Amino acid sequence: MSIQVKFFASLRETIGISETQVTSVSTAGDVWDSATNNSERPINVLVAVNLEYAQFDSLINDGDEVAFFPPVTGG
Amino acid sequence: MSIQVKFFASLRETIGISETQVTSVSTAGDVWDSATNNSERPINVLVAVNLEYAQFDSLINDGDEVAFFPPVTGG
Amino acid sequence: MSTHISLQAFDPWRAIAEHQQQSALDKQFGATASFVGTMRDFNDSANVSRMVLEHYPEMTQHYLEQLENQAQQKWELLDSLIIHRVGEITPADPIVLIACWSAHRRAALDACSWLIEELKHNAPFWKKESGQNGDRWVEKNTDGL
Amino acid sequence: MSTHISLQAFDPWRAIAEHQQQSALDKQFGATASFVGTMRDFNDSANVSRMVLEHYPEMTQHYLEQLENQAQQKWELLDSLIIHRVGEITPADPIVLIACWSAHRRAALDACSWLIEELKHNAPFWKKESGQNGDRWVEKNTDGL
Repeated sequence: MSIQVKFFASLRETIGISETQVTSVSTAGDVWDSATNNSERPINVLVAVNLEYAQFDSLINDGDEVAFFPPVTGG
Repeated sequence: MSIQVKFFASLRETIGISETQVTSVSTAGDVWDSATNNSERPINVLVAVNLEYAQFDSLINDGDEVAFFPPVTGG
Repeated sequence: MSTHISLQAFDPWRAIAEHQQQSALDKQFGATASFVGTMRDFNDSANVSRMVLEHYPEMTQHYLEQLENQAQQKWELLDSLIIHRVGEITPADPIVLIACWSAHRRAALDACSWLIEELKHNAPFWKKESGQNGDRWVEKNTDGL
Repeated sequence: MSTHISLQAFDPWRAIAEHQQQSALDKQFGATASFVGTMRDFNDSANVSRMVLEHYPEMTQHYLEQLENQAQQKWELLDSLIIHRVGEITPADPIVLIACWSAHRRAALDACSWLIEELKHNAPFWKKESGQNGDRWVEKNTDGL
């Protein structure tokens, strides 16, 4: 399987990558662990799967896009 | 004493006058009676004394302006 | 704070832009909320082709200025603008504009919503509609729903 | 319904006027409510001279269109428009515009208020401010008060 992973804003800068790919994951939490090399997950990180907000225990399918980002500050 | 009296909108048309003067009144209700020749007062008539909403038992002083009008429909 | 009664048609968006330019608000406000009420060509199903808006000029001005003062006391507004049309009005003409400026969004939004409700319920304006069924005074304002 | 992400500065009042002209709304709507969020030159007391707005483009578009759909389901809206700026922003620049059109006032006012709250809480945009103390990511949005 191939999962597209994206990081945004301060999280992108902290992690040091904006996009990567991972394989062999079952949940969004696994995606984080795999993409960040098991970095500690800040408590306020948000996750979206295929452009929709999701949970860290949400199941991931082949071809999904998973994005991690800090609290939003638009508007 | 001299009280300026005004009628607006549908009430102006019903009463048939837009401005008049009355004397010797003590309340806004007296102003209505005097200015309309004791016409029956429609239940929804509003009254303003010196540009502020008032009651029909509000006391009237010499020089006051008293206005009667139907429910407002602006905006 | 500013209240205008307009005998002519007005462009609400241009009015907001011009008011903003003329005031010294630049770079201090973070939020602008506005409401524009426009004449529709139907009301209670009878076609309406024209409308005359009557008002009580001295009280209108006094009442609207009081409203703006009250809004300033209730919310942290940096500025507000009310324009209300009177006289002969045709469909699609703007009738009323309310605009509120504040540092943060809730003040502007809540004040704008409050101002239009107060104006609708109490400001001394009266609409007389002309349509295929002749002229008639609008009897009361709707609750906005 | 329309959602735009704008890389350039935009004039919110002209955008509303143009949207209204292009749509077939004429004579049907009685109410327009709008909200404009503007960059202020101060935030948490540190002078801010510039800002960069980052977003998650695909999700932003998707999220804002969903919001407009939800608003249409919750209220009787005739139309809505959302414009959000991204990229480099300087003080006094408009950041976000929300406009709602309806027959009666409460739908437009309530939908507009709801849309800006939802957008502020959930739309994937992030602000990075530059000022005399260097650059910093804004950590969270205020509650609007």
